[in-house]
Amino acid sequence: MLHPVAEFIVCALLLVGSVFMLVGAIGLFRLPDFFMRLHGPTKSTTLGVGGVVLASVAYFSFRGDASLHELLVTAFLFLTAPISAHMLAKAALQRQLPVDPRTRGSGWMPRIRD
Amino acid sequence: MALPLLIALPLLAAALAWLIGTRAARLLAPVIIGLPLAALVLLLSLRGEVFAQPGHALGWRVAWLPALGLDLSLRLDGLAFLFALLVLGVGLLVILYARYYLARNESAVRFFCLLLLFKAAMLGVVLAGNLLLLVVFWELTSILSFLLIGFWSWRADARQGARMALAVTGGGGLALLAGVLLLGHICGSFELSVVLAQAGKVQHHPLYLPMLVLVLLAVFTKSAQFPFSFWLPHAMAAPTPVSAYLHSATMVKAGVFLLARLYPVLDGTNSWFYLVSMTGLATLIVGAGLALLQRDLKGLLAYSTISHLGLITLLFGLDTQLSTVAAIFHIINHAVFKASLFMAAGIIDHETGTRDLDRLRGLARYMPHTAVLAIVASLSMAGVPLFNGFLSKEMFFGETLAQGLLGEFNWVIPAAATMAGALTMAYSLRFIYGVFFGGRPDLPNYPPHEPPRFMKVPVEFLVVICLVVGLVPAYTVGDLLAAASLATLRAPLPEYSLNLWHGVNLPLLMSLVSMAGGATLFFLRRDALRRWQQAIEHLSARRSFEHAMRALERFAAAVTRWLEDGSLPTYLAWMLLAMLALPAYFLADLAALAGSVPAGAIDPIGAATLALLALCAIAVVAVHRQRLLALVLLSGCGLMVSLVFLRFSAPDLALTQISVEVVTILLLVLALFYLPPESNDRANDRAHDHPRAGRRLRDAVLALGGGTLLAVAAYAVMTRPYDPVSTFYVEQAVPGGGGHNVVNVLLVDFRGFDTLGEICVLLVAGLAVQALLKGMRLPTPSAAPDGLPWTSQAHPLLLAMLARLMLPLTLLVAAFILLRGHNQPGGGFIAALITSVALLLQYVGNGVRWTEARIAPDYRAIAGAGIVMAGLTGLGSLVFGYPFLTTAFGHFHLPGIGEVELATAMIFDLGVFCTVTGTTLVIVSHLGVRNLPPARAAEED
Amino acid sequence: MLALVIPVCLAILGLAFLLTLVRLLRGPSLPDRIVALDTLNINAIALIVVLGISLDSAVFFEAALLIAVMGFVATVALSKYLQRGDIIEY
Amino acid sequence: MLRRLLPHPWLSLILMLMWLMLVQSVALGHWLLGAALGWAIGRLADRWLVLGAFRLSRPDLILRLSCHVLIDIVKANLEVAVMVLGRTARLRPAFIVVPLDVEHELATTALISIVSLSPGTLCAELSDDRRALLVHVLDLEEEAALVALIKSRYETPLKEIFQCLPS
Amino acid sequence: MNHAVLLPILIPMFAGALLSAMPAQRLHAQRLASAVATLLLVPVAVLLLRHAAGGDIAVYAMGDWSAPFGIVLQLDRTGAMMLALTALLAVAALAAAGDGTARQGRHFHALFQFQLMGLNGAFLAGDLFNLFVFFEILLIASYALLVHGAGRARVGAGLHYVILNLVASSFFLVAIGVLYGLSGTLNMAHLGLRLAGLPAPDLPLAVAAGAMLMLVFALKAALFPLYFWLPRAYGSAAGPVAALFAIMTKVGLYAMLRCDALIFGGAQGLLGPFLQDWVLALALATLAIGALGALAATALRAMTSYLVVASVGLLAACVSMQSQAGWAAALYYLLSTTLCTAALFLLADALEPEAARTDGAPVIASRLAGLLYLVGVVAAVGLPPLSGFLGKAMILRATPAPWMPVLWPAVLGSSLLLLIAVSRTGTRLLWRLPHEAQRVAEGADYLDEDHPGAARLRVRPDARKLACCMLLLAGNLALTVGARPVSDYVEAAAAQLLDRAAYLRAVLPGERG
Amino acid sequence: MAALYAIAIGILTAAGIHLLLRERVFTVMLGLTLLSYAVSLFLLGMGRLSIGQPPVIAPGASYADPLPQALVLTAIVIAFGMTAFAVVLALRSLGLTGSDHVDAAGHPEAPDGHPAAAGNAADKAPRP
Ligand code: NA
Ligand code: NA
Repeated sequence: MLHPVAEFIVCALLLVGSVFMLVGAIGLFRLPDFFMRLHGPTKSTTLGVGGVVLASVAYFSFRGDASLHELLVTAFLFLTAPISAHMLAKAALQRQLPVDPRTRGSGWMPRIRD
Repeated sequence: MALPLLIALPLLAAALAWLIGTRAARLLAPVIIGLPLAALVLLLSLRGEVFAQPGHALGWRVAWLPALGLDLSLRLDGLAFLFALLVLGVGLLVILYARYYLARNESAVRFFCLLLLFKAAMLGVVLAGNLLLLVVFWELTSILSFLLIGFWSWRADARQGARMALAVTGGGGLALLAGVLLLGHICGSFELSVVLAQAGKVQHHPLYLPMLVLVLLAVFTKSAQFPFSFWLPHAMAAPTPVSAYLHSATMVKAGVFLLARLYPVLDGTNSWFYLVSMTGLATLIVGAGLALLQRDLKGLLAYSTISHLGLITLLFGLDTQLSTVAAIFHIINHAVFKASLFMAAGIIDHETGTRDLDRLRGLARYMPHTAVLAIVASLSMAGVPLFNGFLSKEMFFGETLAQGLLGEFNWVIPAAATMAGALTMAYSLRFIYGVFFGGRPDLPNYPPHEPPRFMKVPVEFLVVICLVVGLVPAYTVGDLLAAASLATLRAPLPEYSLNLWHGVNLPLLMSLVSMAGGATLFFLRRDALRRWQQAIEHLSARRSFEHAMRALERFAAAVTRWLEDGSLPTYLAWMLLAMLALPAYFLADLAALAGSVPAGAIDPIGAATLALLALCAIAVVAVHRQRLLALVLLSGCGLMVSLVFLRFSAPDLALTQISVEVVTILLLVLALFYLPPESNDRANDRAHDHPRAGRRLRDAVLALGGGTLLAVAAYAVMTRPYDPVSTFYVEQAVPGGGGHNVVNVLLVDFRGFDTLGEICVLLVAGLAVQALLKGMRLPTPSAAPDGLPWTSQAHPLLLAMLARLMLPLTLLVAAFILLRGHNQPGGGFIAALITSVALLLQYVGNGVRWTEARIAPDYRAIAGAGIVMAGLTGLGSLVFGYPFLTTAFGHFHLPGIGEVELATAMIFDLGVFCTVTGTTLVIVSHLGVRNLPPARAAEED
Repeated sequence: MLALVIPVCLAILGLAFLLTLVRLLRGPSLPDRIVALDTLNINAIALIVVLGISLDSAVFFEAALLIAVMGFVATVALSKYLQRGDIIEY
Repeated sequence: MLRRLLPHPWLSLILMLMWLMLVQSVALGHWLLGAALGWAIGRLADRWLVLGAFRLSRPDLILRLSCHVLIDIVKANLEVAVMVLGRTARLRPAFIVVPLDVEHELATTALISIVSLSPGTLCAELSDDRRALLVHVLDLEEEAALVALIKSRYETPLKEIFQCLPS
Repeated sequence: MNHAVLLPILIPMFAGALLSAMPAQRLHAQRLASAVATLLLVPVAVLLLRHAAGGDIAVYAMGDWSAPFGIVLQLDRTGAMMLALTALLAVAALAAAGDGTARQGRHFHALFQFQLMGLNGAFLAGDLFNLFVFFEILLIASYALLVHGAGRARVGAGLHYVILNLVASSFFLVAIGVLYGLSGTLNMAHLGLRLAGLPAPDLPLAVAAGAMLMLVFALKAALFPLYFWLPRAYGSAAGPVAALFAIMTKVGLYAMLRCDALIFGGAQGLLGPFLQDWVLALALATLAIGALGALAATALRAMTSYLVVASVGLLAACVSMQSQAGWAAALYYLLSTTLCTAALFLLADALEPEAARTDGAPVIASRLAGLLYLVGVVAAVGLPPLSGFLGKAMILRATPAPWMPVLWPAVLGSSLLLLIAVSRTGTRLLWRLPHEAQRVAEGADYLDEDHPGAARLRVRPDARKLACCMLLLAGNLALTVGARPVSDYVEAAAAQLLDRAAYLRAVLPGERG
Repeated sequence: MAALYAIAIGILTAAGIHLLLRERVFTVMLGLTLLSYAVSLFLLGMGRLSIGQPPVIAPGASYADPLPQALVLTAIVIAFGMTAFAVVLALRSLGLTGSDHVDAAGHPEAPDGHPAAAGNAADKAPRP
């Protein structure tokens, strides 16, 4: 069994991570245009996964076997998430996806009809 | 030993003739005449033995296929002797005759070969002591007859006549096979000597009637009995020697021979009497009538043959013993006069260039010698006294009076016989008068003259026999007839006397009436006959047969087309129907769906993952026309499947699924580029967009049925207890396999052989893909399906740089997964896919040129080497005396480092790694580099 | 505490999955759906790690690592397809 | 000579450390194995990994930049969370153009990654001449301030870290 | 002897792997390697045949893990016979292929070797899942060989063939899964043992899985309604490939025999009702369709494809008899029909040039070709005196009495239709000799009633292909002449197949059956 | 749980079969993939469902049946090779006919709407 403090740390990290996962998903779900939606997951999920991964590191380390390898998951995500986002944004620009009419600096782009 | 020699000599002659060919023409004659002559002499030398005591038979037997009851068993009794004599004797004359009939070139050699082969086959039929062997030779005569009829293969009538004959007689042969098998089944043996002794058993067997019908079917087709007689006139497309030999003297006689052969077991029942006699009677009359209406000389003889075969059949069918003797006697007589008539007809055809009775006239003036011979033979055929035909006809008339088949309508048979006699007289007169008398002929070859001397010798010989037998029958054929009749009846012979003169009696009266009637019919009603003749001219059996065959072919084509409509969905539907419905049918017996194991509590995570999976799958179906979208959703399914694997304790599967998924998506995206946009094709394929209601129903039923079946089966099995062998693997993984990851130990050790096979599948897939891509050119769409242009930037900087950066990191991960696979989830396959993805990312991010300038190993060679490596690892154990693929492992203590485990299974896994990496890269990179500058593409091919 | 928090986390993650799936199914554009797929991958990583904690087992780690290492490749390929059609070029 | 034997010492080191993390062991055998793998993959990468000639300098800057980025990520995550959960109508999305001074490809790559990773901003496009970056901002207060922030907080340290060698 | 069981699998595997690593340009070296590997299979097959003829079942435990835990190969009379047949066929097909076929596309020799590996493995497999793996090897190789040289017809036929087989493979796995889920084992003999001890309420599951398994094999065997892939696939493949494929349908039938006997317990076993009712019906339908298809076919190649279908119908009927006599007849007929249809495919390839294939235009052939055609079709249709007849007669004799009224008319009727078909195709194809036609006085006599306006092509039949065709027909002739030893052998093989106890003794010496 | 698992297999199978019966090669490939997912799950299920018992030997643990997992692994690998081949074969068919209809190459009269003339020519006359 874990020490209560350790358990608290793990729980907190878990909750933070999960909540940020959810926030990312909510962003993806409810933001009005593609570019805004793209912010949700590629951002919040980094911290979301980060939190969960740290929870795992903490949990297994507190259990006795020092465990850092989960950090590699986050490291890889930090490397790859920008590519995904960048490529997707490029694709969206190329496909001329409409943007929210309030978007500044986007006079050259098609608008979402309200 | 003499018996096989009888068959072997003509065979040997055929083989030698084939070898000699046209090279040494002078040797040909001695071979094709000498050897058959030797056979004839051999046969005659056996005469004493066969005739010595009544009912004696010579035998010879060698096992061929005992499992089937088929032995090479030969048997020479009186009946066989008679027929063998006909086959060899007439055969010799026909070959003599044919030497002058045919031009001497290669096809003549082929002709003699076929004729000699036929002779051997026919001897086989008559000498067979085993019924199955008889069937063998029987069908051989059909096949050889086909080849001989079609000898002049450039003639349509020859081809068609040959096919018709084969279809009818070959079909009869199949019936004979069935009949003989039944007979053998009844008797417990196919040996003739055994079968012939079991008449009682056979005739009381419930299978007697089907057996009889099948055998008679063979008899009637072969002997051209009504209604199967139509093929024989068209067999006249054969060269005349063939007609003389096969279609008068021998092959068509095989049918009546079989009647005689099986007479002891088959005769004596009402079925026999009525089936045989009525068929014979109908054939007798129809044949004679049609003979009278022929324009073709050979056609007339052909129908005459049919009629006489009917007569013989009728005699076999009559319920008196003497009728059988008469039948055999008529077989001899008919063979002699008909063969000579055919040869005479051949001479006429040969010398005048026509066989048209309307054009042939007054030939007696030009070829008197031939005329005399033909007239004598015709008179014999007509049953005129002094010639052999008269004697058997008198016996025939006598027996029609003696029989009692039809009760109060008994008079019908003699009356019909008399009428047939009259018709026979009429067509014989037509032959004699029409050809040799009555004015100047109108001929293609004019003026005709006598044929070469030796062409007539066979005819003269036969005609002399007609005369001698006709005058002194008892001294010439008495013994032969007695021996043959004895062998047929297998009982003491009835009283009969072979004399020219029996006094004035009823048969003689019938003869006189029929002769007078026939003469009257011919001389008074010639014009009427001509009208009839014109009327039936358009009734060509050949044409009808061809039409029937065409119709059959059309029907076959229609059925085939209906089933094989070339549509994959149809084929799949058929297949699914079979594969789902039949198992479902048997599964319906399942009493309880759930077994004794309680279904576990619902696991929320598992349930949620499964639900998401199902949702994605349904979504794929819903959007399947939007390809990219469907692909995205499919990828979602793949992810969910890996989560399910993970949830249900299968981490290795999850890893594999994740990696395979990525490569598959790459592959499908590559393919997607070339696929035409859906919108382009819709116009061409309405069914796709608007499937008919029936089809929609079909698809729905199959889909839901398949789903239900698998779900039911899965549930039913999962809720039942079982006792898996896997406990062994869990116990043995560490001590026996040297690894902690049981799945991996299974893959590289317990069931390593499967893995070896599996990487072979992959390598072959790679080879196949490479082979398919050779020379393939696909048009490159210049714009996206929605018409927007592609961007100009081929390799975005961020992607290019990160792809390069990821490579070393990913390789490290691959190494990690490879090396730990034996103890933790992972292994060669997953490591290979990770490596492949890292390399493929270079292709995607930096392009083919950039990548292959830096990494240019031969992926295919790596893949092949992987299998060699894995295979050699397996062979290694052989050196130590262990079976293939036995692994060895050990823990080594290295100073300063600690425990190191080394296992041969790891080398095996490395082989797997190489093959999978090589193959994956071969497949995806080769598909990727399709659209290259031409120079690069040329290298590629 | 952990026994209580983990189900809560799983529920939250489940909700995240659901919302992402809605985006995946609703779109409207293809890039939207690809983003959703990418997010599903990341959600899956989190879920796997939480499962590892809940089952007290390290064997799940590789799955998470593999998704992190390779998951983006599909996203990249799909978005490159949208930009260029051909994903492997000379 | 050393350059040919060990072409990417940093990379090899990182790989070795990664290996130790992966195997979760600090046994001597794994140090050796990790070093071997790091060396081997580094050698391989020398052929494959063409990143352009540069020298990494100022490890302290790398560390500082990393800390900045991490802090920014956490901070902005919270902000973005509020935005996402709040009324979306109040968001002020915008596309802005950030002129670039960095030249090295790797530095540009790193900048794009950082901009995309830090919440609220997302790098949508890089101009063909690599002198300008199109960034989408979720909630933009003032364009100039953000551009300045990006340039000072990220681009300047990156320029210093990646010093181009004269080729 | 011990390790010799491996050779039929390992020789082609190593050869295939090495060939695939060889550069594509070195065709001569490839041909040499391929020929050596293929020829080596002949003495190996003879060795194994001699061993198996003695009657013991050789069992080879892979990796020294004995059954039921490890994968075992088992060599019995039937398997050895199939190996020998494959070796003979392979030699003929490879010789017929020469360089021409190999040049049509890439990797011919490597694919050929893997094809052999898959076939041989399937004949030796004693483990159900291992059988699946070998089926997949032979299938993927067959896909590749089928489309070797590409071309529209081949690719079209190949696509259908591939997709149908992929779906069938899925069902194969489902059936394996259910059997494992019930019995907990994969070794065939052990499966038989375990299924025999299954509680009665669970039996329908095993029967359903068995039926599914049999239907999967029936797809490979091309039984109606699973035969659709065959006519076009065989009709479009390269000749030597089609000749080798003559064994493909037989693998399916072999697997049916093997699994029914060993896993499901033969006549008194689980699949009795399925085989005796359903498979018989499907077999009869197949026979009918084969005969009709042969009648409808216009080219020799297509007709030969349907001859294969018809032979499958007959063989499947034998399989459904589940009796020693029936199976012995099936094995004998299988040898006969495989050799003669393969020979006919080679002949068709020699006679029908690519261009004439679609409409079956007549070609001018040599006398030798005519003789080969005659011998080939006589054997294929089952006319005396060749082994086809002996086989059919054995089948008819083996027919159980209640089936006679159905099976006999079907067999004889289909034979008649086939006879009509082969005589028609033969006369169309081989009986037009214009140099003789010149002898006909009037042109009107020379009616081309079959093909008005058909193109007349002069081709010289490929002597190499004719020679290989002769080799195969000589094999058929040997079956005829040596009918006694061969029938003794198949009789013993069938008896051995049905003797489950012998397999249990050999494979699972420890278990009590 | 078994029931839910079985239902999911059923849904996957049904979806797969439905797609298999479509007429576009790509859709058929999707169907094959879904079907192979269903079969993988089915095989895994034949080893019975267990949670948190991966077959990796550890002290005091109980294990899921490893054999079905090994079978699924082999099946996945084989399916991967087969899918790759089928996809390329479909492309070849497309190159020959210009259509991605599953029956396109079988029908000589298949519409030639797609600009695939170059591909056709290349196939008809393979270069030496
Ligand atoms: Na009689
Ligand atoms: Na490309």
